[in-house]
Amino acid sequence: MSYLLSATCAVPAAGAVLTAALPAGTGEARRRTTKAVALAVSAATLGLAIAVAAAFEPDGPRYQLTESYSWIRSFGISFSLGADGIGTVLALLTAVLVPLVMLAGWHDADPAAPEGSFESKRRTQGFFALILAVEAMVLVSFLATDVFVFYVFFEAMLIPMYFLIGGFGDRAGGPDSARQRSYAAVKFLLYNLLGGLVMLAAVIGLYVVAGDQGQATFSLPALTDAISSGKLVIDPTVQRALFLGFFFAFAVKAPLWPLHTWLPNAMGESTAGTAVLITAVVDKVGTFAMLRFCLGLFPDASKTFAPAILVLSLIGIVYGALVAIGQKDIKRLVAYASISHFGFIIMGIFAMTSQGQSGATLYMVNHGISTAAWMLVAGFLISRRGSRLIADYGGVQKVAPVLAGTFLIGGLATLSLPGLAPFVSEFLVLVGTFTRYPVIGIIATFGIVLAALYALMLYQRTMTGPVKESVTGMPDLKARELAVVAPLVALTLLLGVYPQSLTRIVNPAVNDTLSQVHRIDPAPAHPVAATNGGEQK
Amino acid sequence: MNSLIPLLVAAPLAGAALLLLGGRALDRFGHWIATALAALSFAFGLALFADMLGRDAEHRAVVERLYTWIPVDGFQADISFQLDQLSIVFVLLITGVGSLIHLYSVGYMAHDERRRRFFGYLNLFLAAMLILVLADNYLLLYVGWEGVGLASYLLIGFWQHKPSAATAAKKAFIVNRVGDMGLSVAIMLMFAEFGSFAFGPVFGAAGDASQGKLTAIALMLLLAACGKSAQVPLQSWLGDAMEGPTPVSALIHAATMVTAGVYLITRSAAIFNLAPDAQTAVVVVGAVTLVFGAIVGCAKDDIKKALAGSTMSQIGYMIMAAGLGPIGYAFAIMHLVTHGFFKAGLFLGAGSVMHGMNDEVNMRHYGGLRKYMPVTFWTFLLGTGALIGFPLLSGFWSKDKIIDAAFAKGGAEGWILGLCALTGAVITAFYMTRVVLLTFFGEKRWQPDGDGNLPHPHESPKTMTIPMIVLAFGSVFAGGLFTLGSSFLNFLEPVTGHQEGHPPFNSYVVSVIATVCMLAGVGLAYVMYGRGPVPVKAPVGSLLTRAARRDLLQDDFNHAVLVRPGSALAATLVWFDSKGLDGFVNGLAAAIGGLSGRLRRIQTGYVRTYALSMFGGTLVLVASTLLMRSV
Amino acid sequence: MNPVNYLYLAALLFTIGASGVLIRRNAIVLFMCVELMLNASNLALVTFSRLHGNLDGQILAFFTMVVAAAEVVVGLAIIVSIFRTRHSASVDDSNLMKL
Amino acid sequence: MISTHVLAAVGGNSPSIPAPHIEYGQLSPMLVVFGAALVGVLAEAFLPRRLRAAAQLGISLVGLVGGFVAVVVLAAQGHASTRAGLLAMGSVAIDGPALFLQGVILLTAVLAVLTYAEGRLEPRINGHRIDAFAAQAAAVPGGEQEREATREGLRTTEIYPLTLFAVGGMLLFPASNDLLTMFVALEVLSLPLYLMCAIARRRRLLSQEAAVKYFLLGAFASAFFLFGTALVYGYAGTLRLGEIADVVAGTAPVTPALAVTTQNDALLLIGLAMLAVGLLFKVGAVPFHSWTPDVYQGAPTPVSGFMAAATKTAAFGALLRLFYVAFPGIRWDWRPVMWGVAILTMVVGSILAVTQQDVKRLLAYSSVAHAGFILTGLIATDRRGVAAVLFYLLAYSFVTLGAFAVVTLVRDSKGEATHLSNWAGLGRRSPLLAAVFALFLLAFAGIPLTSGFTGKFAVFQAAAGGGATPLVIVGVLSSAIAAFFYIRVIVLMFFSDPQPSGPAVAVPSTLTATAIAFGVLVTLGLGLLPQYFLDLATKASVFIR
Repeated sequence: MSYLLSATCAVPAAGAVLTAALPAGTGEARRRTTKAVALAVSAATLGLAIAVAAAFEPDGPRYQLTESYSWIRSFGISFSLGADGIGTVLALLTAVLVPLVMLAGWHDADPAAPEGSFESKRRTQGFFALILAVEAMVLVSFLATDVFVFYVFFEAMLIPMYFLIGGFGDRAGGPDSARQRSYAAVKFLLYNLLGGLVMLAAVIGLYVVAGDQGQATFSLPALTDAISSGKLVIDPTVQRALFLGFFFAFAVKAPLWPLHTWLPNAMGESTAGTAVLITAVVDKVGTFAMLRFCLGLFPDASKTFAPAILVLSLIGIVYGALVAIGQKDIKRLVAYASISHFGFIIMGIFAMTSQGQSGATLYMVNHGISTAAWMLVAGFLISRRGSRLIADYGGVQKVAPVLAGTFLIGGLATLSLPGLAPFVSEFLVLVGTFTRYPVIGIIATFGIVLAALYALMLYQRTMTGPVKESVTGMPDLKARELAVVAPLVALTLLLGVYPQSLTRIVNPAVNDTLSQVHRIDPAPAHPVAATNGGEQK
Repeated sequence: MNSLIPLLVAAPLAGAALLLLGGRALDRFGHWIATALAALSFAFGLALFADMLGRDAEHRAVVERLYTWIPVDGFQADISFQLDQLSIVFVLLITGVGSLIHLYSVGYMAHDERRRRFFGYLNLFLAAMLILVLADNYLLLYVGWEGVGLASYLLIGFWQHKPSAATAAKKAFIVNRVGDMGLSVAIMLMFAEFGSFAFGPVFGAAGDASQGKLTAIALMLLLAACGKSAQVPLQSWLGDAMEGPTPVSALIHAATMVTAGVYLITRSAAIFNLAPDAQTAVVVVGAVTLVFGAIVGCAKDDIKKALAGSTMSQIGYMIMAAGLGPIGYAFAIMHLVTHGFFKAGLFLGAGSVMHGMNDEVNMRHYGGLRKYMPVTFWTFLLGTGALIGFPLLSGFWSKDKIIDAAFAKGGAEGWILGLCALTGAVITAFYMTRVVLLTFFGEKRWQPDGDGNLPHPHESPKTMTIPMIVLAFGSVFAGGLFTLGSSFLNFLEPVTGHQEGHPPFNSYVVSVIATVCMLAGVGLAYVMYGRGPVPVKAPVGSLLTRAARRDLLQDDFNHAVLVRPGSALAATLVWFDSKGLDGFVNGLAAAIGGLSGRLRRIQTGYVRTYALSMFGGTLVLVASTLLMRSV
Repeated sequence: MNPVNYLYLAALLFTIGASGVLIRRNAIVLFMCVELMLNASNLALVTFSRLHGNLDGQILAFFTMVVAAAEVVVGLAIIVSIFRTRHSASVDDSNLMKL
Repeated sequence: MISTHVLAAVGGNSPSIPAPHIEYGQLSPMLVVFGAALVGVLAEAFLPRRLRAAAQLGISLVGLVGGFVAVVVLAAQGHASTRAGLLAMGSVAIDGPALFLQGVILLTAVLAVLTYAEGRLEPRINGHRIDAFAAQAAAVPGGEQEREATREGLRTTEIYPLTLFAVGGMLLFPASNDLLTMFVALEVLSLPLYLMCAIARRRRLLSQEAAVKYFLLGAFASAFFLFGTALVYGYAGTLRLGEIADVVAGTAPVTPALAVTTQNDALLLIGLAMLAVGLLFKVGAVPFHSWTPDVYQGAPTPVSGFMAAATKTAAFGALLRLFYVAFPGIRWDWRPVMWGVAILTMVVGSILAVTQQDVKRLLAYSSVAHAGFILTGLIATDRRGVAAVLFYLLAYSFVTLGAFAVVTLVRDSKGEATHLSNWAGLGRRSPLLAAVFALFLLAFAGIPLTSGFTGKFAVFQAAAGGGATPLVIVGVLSSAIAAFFYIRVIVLMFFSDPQPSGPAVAVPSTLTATAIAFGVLVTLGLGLLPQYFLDLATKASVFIR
């Protein structure tokens, strides 16, 4: 048994404890030690995640590097980890983004108030420890092969996330920003907790149903095997109820229209780094879980509900984009853009075609990277001027061309420009949806026009035009900030022109998922004889 | 030799990367690197062309496959280039004209502090455009398709500090996106139908598909073409795109990018040929735009916008020709190439005029410039002659063929199209003569610029005039050269196929009629603008004139039908999101709070109330226990 | 006499006691009403004991008396102390804590 | 012994009453605690005042720890499983659930007693350390006598023996195997509690009010319990739980009287309902919960913590035994009713807590909601249900005790600052304490990796397994509502600005610190590695009959 996966999860967890325990104090030196330790831990985690990806064999079994430790025998729970293609790439995404988020938020947790005030002396330690805690829990969620373990960490990650949102803002809000922020944090937590509790009922239901048929286990591979081999037969009505229980939680987290209203608040009020954690990492657990748990455990119910979910995701795509167009606040705009993107991801998953699901998985990664770039640069911009309002900016490209340039690249990635990573995934999702549901696929295509609208409108209003007085003298990106953005931009380009590096890992897992739901891709009406598109010379 | 094909793209791409990522160190000579790389690409193109000519017609098309781009079960997208006769024509046009315009820009942008970036964008454009025409499948074509859109966006909005430029750039991108949507749907349709979207397989299997599917695919391709080529109804962006620096207008919005729609339709001939309904739509779009653009061109006082109207109109010709099917494809491409020469030349001339006139664009503020900038005048005049189809100049050959083909369509349809084309020819002659008269003839109507300085027109530097002269050569000779022994036609035939049209009358008759029409237009313009003084301030004009000045109300239409309802919808949804959905959630929370507040009142603090609730509870408990038994 | 009548009586007493708790204000009276309920139970226990012919009910009745006595001790202590504070034995005066 | 002789002398052929056989060893947990209580009374009477506090603490701890050791030894000897049995002539059952709950009660009592003895929170008076209890409980609040007692630094050390008596009752309550013993245990645990409520040092009016309310309502509830006992006795002709079950099941030998009374099911059903009322009152189930907020708020905070933890445990033990041993045969009658009670308890408890402004009242309503959650486990009517309830009680007891212990530390000049507005910004002033309280709140809310989650999972899983799926759904929904107010407190502590004249956090002695630390330990332990305790609960989930 290899210990690679548990190490990958344990390192950030231990790092969180360590960081939290570092000596308190508001002195610059103390703070710097804290940050360095946290960054080092996240870098080590990245190293481990890369090792996992390297050790993963695309042609091997679905779950690799598996580990299992007995945890709660009474309920058939073991702490089981295993990497499949989908989980591996998402774990990698998480590990990549966390150090960058830390670097971007390097000064976000510096005390705002003068020394000796009520401001906590452990603010910096707390901030970085919370980020590491989130990372650890997210990694476990991506790598867990036990439904219960997944559930536990899926829920538990809300708590550090909640403190990150509520405790650390971007200092750009109005006079009642503290109130707004705690409202956002509570809303985030309650929404997700409600989702999680509903899922808890379904998890219990699953256990009871499985237990009645002699499969009292939470092991995902065991359950899916039992289901596909017919050893475990869940009554259709029960299956639908359980599916909805699981799906509700994931749809809140993802978030799917109309359960999305917590996201703009949470992303708007928190720091840019936290917003990235939310939208690029934590929310991905929701879509990831739809793919792995909803489809794997409840294949028939998934098929039953797929059309309805597709319609909701379609609404989300168009609605998110339209509302983004109407936003006055930069970060809220990004949030609504994300809602639109999550519509695409969910659509890809429930189209139940290999293109759709591979596309959705890539989409999770690509959206994570591109939104991180877009949002973090927006954060840099906001931190310079101290305002989130679009109207407070104008002509930034003149004074800070690099900032403006990277912001534009983020925007272009968001609107899925070919050549950049999101295009690949978005197109795969659209094609995958279209082959099974042509009308939905076509309507979703409108999303690409709307995306161009909100992304370019934001760029135009903030970056172009005459230089506003309020932005004169605004410094361009600093070295630290460049170090954050550069890897993201590079990845966006790399995965745009060479997505194979991911598809190779992802495809087998997607095919396995599709076989679990007994779905095969719709065959072309008039297939090209013998040679397919790739082979002709 | 085939390995040169990727290098065609790589050279300008490397230039773009170098210039955009490289620091200020490159400011001093970056533009020369870019120009050299463009020229290098042209040289590769020539070498490949020579190589191609060395093979017989059946073996001229080659495919160079680099790697599999997106491999998902059943969905294989390759990075793979196909160089055939059609592609090489475009490659040469793009890199040739592109190199010239790079050279021109060296002079034109000499004083712009962000010149390095400008050249980076230009190189980026070249790379994207080459991907577009070299792709061997629709998805890669789509990459180039949007890539040129990006470059266009960046270049139109190059002077970002001007709000009008930024707005125009965004508008161009978004209108283009609407067209791109068509292309993506077309690809999806192909994939669903054929399981592939590579040219070879799709064209090979096209015959199996149903008429309806093919029509749908073709119409979606047409939508894409309309966006990129500024055809009605997606034409509105082109006029605004003139906000970009003039070399951009010459390269992107006259010679190359805007003709991509024609390329797309011609490339997809195998599909269009099987979808006559879609072909009719193509022809209609082309004919309408042809007249539409010409009318707009007549009314504009802005020299670049007048030329933009002309571009629209000329592409209308090409689209129409492409819509005619095998009788028209080759002529569409031929006109495209000659148009590339003379329209680029005209734009460069306009840029040269502006360069000498303190960036003034209003032709009513020009006048009598032929003495001050002779090279510009002569090259411009030759370009005009070519455009209006002056006998023996380039446009004469290519446009005549199209008019010919239109009549050859036969029946009422043929007549309508032919007459449209002839009307277009009259108007073209009219507005181009108007441009020449207003700019180079008559009295000086120069106006002081913002700082109160009167312009001191002068001839432009060599870097600018040389490209103009080269293009003027093209404008004069290209058409004749292509027509000689139908060389162009024969060259393209393996790709586009050809079918000889049979117009109702001899093609010499058509030439004569077209020439007469052209002369009528020239004469009309002379009567209106050549004989008397031209008012500095535009007269109010007729209803049509006023509408034409506003681009025939296209913006007003879009605004009323799309933009305003769209932003109202966005605003409504924002309201709905915060008050409706979020309001519901908050309302639910408030309701629970309210319920809590109300329920709290039963906790009165009085022991006896508590006792009562216990007593009541006991009664209920007892009663329900009994009830359970009796049920 | 039919023992069932005693049961009716017990039930009646119990109800009277319970009603008293609900109606009366004086803490002492309230408490007496509770005692009445306990004694009603005792009556029922004794009756049933007789009915079943075993002693369990009677024994419980004895225990109840002891418990009631203990309850009185505790209860009076509390009531008296609160009476000394408030100079009132009305239970309605004690409602500082509510909602 | 004497009575035997007397009876024998009176009538030669009257049935002789056999000398009761008492298994002292197996009853030792209770005996030790009751013994310690008596020693405590003696100490109160004879020891000089200055020694009393320390001595009482020592006696209590010895008694409670001794009791706990006895429980552990009994369990180790197998009295929880194979050697479980009925003792003291069948009136006491020592079996798995009994020993498990006795262990929980004793441990919580130990921690509670530690918080009683906390002397560092109040400012010293004349060099005397004082605690949370009235200087002289009998003195009129605000009167001269009280001032004098306060000046002298007096302490109500009677609290210790009272607690020991209550604990004794609590130990007996879940172990009582007949209705008589159960009634007596109920009273033995209740009466000291009534008094303990009344002796807060601060806010004595509230304290007395709490006592009078608790007493009157408690007595009222006892009356119902007793009348229920009478009716059930009338039906079954016996007070033994096991024998009642036999009669209900129709397996008991039919006597003529039984033949008559068992015709009348109303006797049984009404009796059962009234018994349930008495016990549901103790666990604080709606609609018998109204005393909970007032009493928890008014009572001295350490006592509130003790009550909330130990009383609930004991009462649920009794409830379990009553339903599982005496009335399993008519579960189709009581289950639907208990469904209703459980739903009502969860929903009303959660909703009412939403708008509370006082932290102690908040915890009280939260305890009501938790009673509802535990009831869902009870309804499962199988071993899993029992095990789940046992585990939940273990988890809940320590969280709630810890939470109340934290409340004692947040103080201003008027004593504990229980109004929530005073808690604003606590997280910034004393992050550690706020973090601990937040942990307890999260455990209450049932967030994974805390004991609260494991407990909730266990009861819901048992309920779902027992076919009570709707209950589970109501349960998770009310958990969501409940989460709302726990989170509200966390928001207040961490994200609100502190009031300038807000309360300070007193630094406790090791006593309270131990109690809190133990609470944290159990909360995390049962959240992260619950297997051992789940096994324990499962092993202990069989009732002896």
